[in-house]
Amino acid sequence: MSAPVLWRDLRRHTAARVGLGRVGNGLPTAAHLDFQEAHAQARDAVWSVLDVPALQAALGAEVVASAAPDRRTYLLRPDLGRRMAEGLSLAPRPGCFAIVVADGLCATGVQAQAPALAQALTSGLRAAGWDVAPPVIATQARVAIGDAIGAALGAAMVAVLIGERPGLSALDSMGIYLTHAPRPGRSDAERNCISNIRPGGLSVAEASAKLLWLVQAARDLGATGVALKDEQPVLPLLEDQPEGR
Amino acid sequence: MSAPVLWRDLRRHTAARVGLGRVGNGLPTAAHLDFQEAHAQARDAVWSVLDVPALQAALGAEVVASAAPDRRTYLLRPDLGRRMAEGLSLAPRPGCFAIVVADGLCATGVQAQAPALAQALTSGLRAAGWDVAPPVIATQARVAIGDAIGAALGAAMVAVLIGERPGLSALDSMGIYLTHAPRPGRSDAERNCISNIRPGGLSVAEASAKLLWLVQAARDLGATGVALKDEQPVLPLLEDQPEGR
Amino acid sequence: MGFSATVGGTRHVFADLRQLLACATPFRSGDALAGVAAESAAQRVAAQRALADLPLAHFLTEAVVPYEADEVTRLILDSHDAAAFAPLAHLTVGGFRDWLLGEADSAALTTLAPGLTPEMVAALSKICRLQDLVAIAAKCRVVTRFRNTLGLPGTLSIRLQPNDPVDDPKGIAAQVLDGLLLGAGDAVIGVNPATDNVENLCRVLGLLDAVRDRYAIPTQSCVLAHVTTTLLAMQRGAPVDLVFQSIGGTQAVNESFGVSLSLLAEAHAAALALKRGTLGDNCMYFETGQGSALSADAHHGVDQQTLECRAYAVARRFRPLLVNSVVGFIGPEYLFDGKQITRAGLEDHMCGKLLGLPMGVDVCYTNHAEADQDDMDALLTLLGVAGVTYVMGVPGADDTMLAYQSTSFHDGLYVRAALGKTPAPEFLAWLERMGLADRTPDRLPMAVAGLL
Amino acid sequence: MGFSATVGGTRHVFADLRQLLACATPFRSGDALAGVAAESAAQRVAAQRALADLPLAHFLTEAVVPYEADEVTRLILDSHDAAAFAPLAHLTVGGFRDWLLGEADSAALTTLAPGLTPEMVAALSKICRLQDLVAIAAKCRVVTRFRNTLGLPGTLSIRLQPNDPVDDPKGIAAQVLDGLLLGAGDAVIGVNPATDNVENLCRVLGLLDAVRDRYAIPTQSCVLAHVTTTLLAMQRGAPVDLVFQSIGGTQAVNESFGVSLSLLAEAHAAALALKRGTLGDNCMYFETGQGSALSADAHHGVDQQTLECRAYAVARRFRPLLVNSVVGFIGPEYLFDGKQITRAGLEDHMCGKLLGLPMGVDVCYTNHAEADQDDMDALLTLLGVAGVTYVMGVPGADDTMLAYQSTSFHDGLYVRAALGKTPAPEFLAWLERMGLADRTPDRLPMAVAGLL
Ligand code: B12
Ligand code: B12
Repeated sequence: MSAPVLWRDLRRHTAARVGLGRVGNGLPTAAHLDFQEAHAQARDAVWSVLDVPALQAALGAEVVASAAPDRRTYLLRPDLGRRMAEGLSLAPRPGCFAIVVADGLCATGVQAQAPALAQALTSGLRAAGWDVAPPVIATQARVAIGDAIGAALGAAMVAVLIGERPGLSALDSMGIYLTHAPRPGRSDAERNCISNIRPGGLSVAEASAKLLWLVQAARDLGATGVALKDEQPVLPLLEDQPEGR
Repeated sequence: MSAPVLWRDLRRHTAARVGLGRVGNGLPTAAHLDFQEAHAQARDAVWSVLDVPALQAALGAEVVASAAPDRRTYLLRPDLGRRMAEGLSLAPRPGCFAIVVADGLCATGVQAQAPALAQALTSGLRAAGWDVAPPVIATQARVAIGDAIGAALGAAMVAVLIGERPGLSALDSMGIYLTHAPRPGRSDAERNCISNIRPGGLSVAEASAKLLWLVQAARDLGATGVALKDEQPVLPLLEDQPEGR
Repeated sequence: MGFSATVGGTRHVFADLRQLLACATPFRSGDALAGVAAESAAQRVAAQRALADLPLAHFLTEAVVPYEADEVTRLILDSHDAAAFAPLAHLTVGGFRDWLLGEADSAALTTLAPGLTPEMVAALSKICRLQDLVAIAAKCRVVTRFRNTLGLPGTLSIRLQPNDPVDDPKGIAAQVLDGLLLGAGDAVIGVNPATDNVENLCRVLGLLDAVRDRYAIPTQSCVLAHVTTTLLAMQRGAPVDLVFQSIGGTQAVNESFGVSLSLLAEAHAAALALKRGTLGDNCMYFETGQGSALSADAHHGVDQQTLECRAYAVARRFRPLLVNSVVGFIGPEYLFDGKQITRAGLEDHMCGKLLGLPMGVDVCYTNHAEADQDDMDALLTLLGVAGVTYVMGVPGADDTMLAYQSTSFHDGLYVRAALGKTPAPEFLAWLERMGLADRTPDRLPMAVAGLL
Repeated sequence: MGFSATVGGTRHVFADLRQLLACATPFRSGDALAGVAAESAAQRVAAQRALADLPLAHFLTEAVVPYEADEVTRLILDSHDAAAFAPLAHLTVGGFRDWLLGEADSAALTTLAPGLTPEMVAALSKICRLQDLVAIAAKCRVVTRFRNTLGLPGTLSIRLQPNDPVDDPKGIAAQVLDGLLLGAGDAVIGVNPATDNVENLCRVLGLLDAVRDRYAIPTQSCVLAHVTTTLLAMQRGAPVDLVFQSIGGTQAVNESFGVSLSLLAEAHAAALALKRGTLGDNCMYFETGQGSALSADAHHGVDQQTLECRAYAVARRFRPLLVNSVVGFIGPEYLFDGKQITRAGLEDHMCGKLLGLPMGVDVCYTNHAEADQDDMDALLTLLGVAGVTYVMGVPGADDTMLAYQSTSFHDGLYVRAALGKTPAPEFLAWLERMGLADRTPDRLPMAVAGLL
């Protein structure tokens, strides 16, 4: 690959908004309006809704609603998004591995990626000897709803596949939060996180490989969270890879 | 009266917030908190409501609602505050002088002062040979509702007694807007205004004298508005009056 | 003729320039009230894209208010300076923004001003962020003179606004003293009279002139009565420094204010004839404010910010000493909250400056709006950075007659200190002579005390 | 012990200091979520009045989070410097505000800092307007050093934040170059790693150190992994300039972040031992943000702004090079819109500075909050006037990994130019050497281009 010569050539190496030029100290009009357009779209993405029937068809999953009755309440009341709606229950499955698929702050990425990821995960975990419960779909949900669901199931571990907040350049990002011995009251220090799973970020294959690595390590350690370090060997440096991922 | 010597003595001569002191370039804490308290009260005053039955008892008046269904709508839709609610009608009284008593942006001052003012006005106008219609109370109303009411009555002139927006130092101010040959579509250039009628401002007696002067002049000129100048002789300078009005 | 742009795969079409400008405007309650606001963020961005691509020259061919029906449109088009415009004639609105942020300097902007129309600068502002509004305005230099020099780089002036609910001379005088003690008054000492009574007007004019004269204050006074009342006062020999009038951006709104271009010209001529200015002859003072045309049902379906810019065309015709937008004064039906007031204030300031006006802003809000002192502090500071010519000074920020909150004398001290600004040089020298430049004495300077 | 004040004829009573502080806080969504916000504007003013009358010394006798249950409370009270506090010991909170706006100067504030507790400055901020937050902060001087000098008067520094969704070295490098070309990076070149993988961390640390070394940039680098991961990297010999950690204002929220005072002390000692700083040994970098304790159900019924100040007590223990509030980063459940974000950003900045911290602010918002670029331009400008130590620099304001909008490199140029600020002196000299101080060349300086 040839070294960049022009400032704007930096754009070849990243999806970030580099090489935009400058007018005085300001952003050129074109770049400014691109930003405005992206912002309008990202704002809309917050209101994207999970197509639950489609997901159910793909996952064969149960569905639970959080205690947040609608999107606006969800945004202002994270406490409600962490609880299951009044009166919901799940059939216990002690010792199982639970997979939760949650809309989080943007449904798009979860909709697109959760089925493949859940599948890869399920087969990987089964191969490692886990009893994997059928995925649970959670709507208007926060990360910690996995604690409630995991506890209801009596799960040994729970992986929450959740929509990350939409950014200007990514309306389709998913995160995974892994929690050992889930139960309400777990703190974020007791989870591990894999983030930025999306076409422009981590691939579904990479993410499921990392999650399987973490699950194995968590079983060995008897815990997730700060004490569990991701020591999965990293990929070779990208300069050795073909250009443009 | 002795000349002021200390900066804060300026306060003797005005209700304005003079002589507050200064800390660096800022307002001393006490003055700042006084302001915050006054602001909280003025914000509440916007939501003050006319006690219509009490006013009716005092004025023997008819009541019309504007087309604005509630206070919030009123604040954002001045067009609705200028029209009578759908389906309302008034018995015509061609050539009369109409008095409208309207809440405007704050009901307090109107509630307190409109009865006395309407009374002074009515007797003054009658003495000048006018047929004065019974006052009409208008709720959620703007100044221009007088045009609609005046037209419905077939009035020769209308005086709208209306609540002025509340300020930090005056939650009780009333204005009068006088319009010759009222009908929807009149512009503000075709009215005259008397403002700041309240205990700390113009007295009811002064206001009604001025209004009677303007009505007489308007009848002579055949118009209100920019062409009609207030040439009522002014009071002697206040330095000749006893201190503290 | 129509305009269009595609956003997120959807093509948005705009019937005419009027609609394009309205849809491109950042959201404000007045445009929603008028029914001209964009329906979605996507439509707004589409309008901004289409507007950015529009050649500036187009604004000379399509009027937002018909030429035949409106003397403001005629003024704008008939007085357009094609030679001043020529260097930019090839640019689009977007290119104009880039040029302004980039190479443009103060001298170029001064030369350019008569070549710009209100609609061009309105269009520009709609594709600007707040920081662009600040940065572009900061490049503009507009200097005017009457008895002192306003608008010099590094200065920030204050209108001393000593309003009294009954025009009580002592109440006014006490407020004038308070303001002078706190460094305010270099823009003008300007009273809004409570009544429109002619004799009262003459009395207040006399009072202000006497104070100014007695202490040899290098400033000007004004009583903000209706222009027709001020004309009467001038005929009666009252000491009128500046003629004030509220104006708007269409002939119809001006009619609702009881004024016309010819009436303003008459008043301008009368004030010039008095020759009361010592350093210069800028002798008009205008106020404007988004929403007034809509309030008078005189908006022709044009968005309120474009109309506001058209009011500046009226103002610049008369080489005013001072112009200010009253931005938050009118109410929430036009500018709902602190955010809308802030944006509008900075738009008005930049647009006025680009058109060559000595722009001040009444940084203010009413008690029926969703705003508070924090919003004012923010807007005041931003305007200071943008180089605002002047702001208001009201005792303790509370106008006891107009029933709203504007900036206080203290706010003036704050913003000058925070940004290293000074009053107009002649006024600063006076403050220094009076021992008021750095501090306010607890005991009044005796000469001043004698006034009450 | 209770507190009370009368407003509008009604007596309002507050059970304890915690409730008094919470009710005195300007409205924000997080306090409503926690159920601790004032119920009316009148109750808020009453709380502010009672708070204004409270002696500062009271804060040494009543803790908002129990001493026994919380190591942050113990840190605050045990490390309080009574000698530094003595000159102010007689003041109330209101008197403290008056003194700060009045006679206080930079030197006095520096001496005073160790005598102030977080709760004292939190109380102060609750009775301040925005302009007070600006004016008081502008008097504070906090200077720190590692490989350059941060916080000098007239300077404004930028953290270059080149995040990549997969920590792609080329993606990071391209952003670093972009930032350097636009004058950013004097505060730190700091990457948030996408993963918490230790080997990856070491790789990114190596990359940043290589760039810095190759071009002899007088700055420091940081990878903002969890402190335990950074400790591992140090053990493995990775080139760690600064140790980063997110912290909060209670022991419980810090536990939810997986940290404690002893863990931070261990990391601090490890970083000091590396002796990588050339001009100074400030080697910690902390982030804070209103709402984090509530989010972790670790708030003890205390309002979020008071807790934020308590986080600064944790920070100052370790003499950090940099501290910043992430103000708009977390979401609308804590700070709903531009107005709340603006106020909180200025509160955090002033409070941190008074406590002696080198405060920066991540001027930012998420797409689920009611805010936009205009709000950021306003807050950025206000912080510049307030003398903020540093802000973020993200290409085009869009962090493609953290999914939020912060200030861009261009924003940094804007605010420096608008306010006449410069980068840290050593970094400015470097920019001048590289020909980047005044403009960005279209063609990259070759030495820089070689990096990709
Ligand atoms: C808001 C306001 C304005 C706004 C009105 C726009 C709007 N849509 O609201 C603006 C800034 C445009 C304005 C302009 C002027 N105003 Co004015 N305004 C006020 C203010 C502060 C509040 C009015 C109010 O609350 N009304 C009550 C609400 C409930 O009614 P509304 O229907 O919403 O309000 C209508 C009227 O207030 C009317 N209006 C506003 N000003 C004036 C002035 C006159 C003379 C008339 C007849 C009507 C009028 O406009 C509104 C919309 O139709 C008052 C002072 C006060 N404390 O009341 C001064 C005040 C009424 N205005 C005054 C003046 C002098 C003017 C101007 C003539 C100034 C000038 N030299 O050009 C102009 C032109 C007025 C006109 N002919 O339209 C004076 C009137 C003095 C007098 N006794 O005659 C007052 C008392 C303030 C003052 N002392 O300076 N004004
Ligand atoms: C918001 C946020 C925060 C906020 C969380 C507060 C809150 N109430 O929301 C704050 C600023 C406090 C924060 C702190 C930290 N965060 Co964080 N955070 C994010 C961010 C930007 C968005 C999260 C989101 O949208 N979640 C989805 C919504 C729907 O779920 P939620 O229930 O509302 O969110 C919860 C989780 O996100 C959790 N959380 C936030 N950060 C982290 C980090 C870890 C490791 C875990 C287990 C949980 C967690 O906090 C929320 C409330 O419980 C992500 C990046 C991204 N693009 O997603 C990084 C991210 C998750 N955080 C990250 C890190 C490293 C941290 C810190 C460990 C940094 C540090 N060195 O201290 C700390 C401590 C985290 C902890 N143990 O609590 C990394 C995780 C990397 C990894 N793969 O492990 C991410 C991916 C960003 C990054 N690359 O730097 N964070």
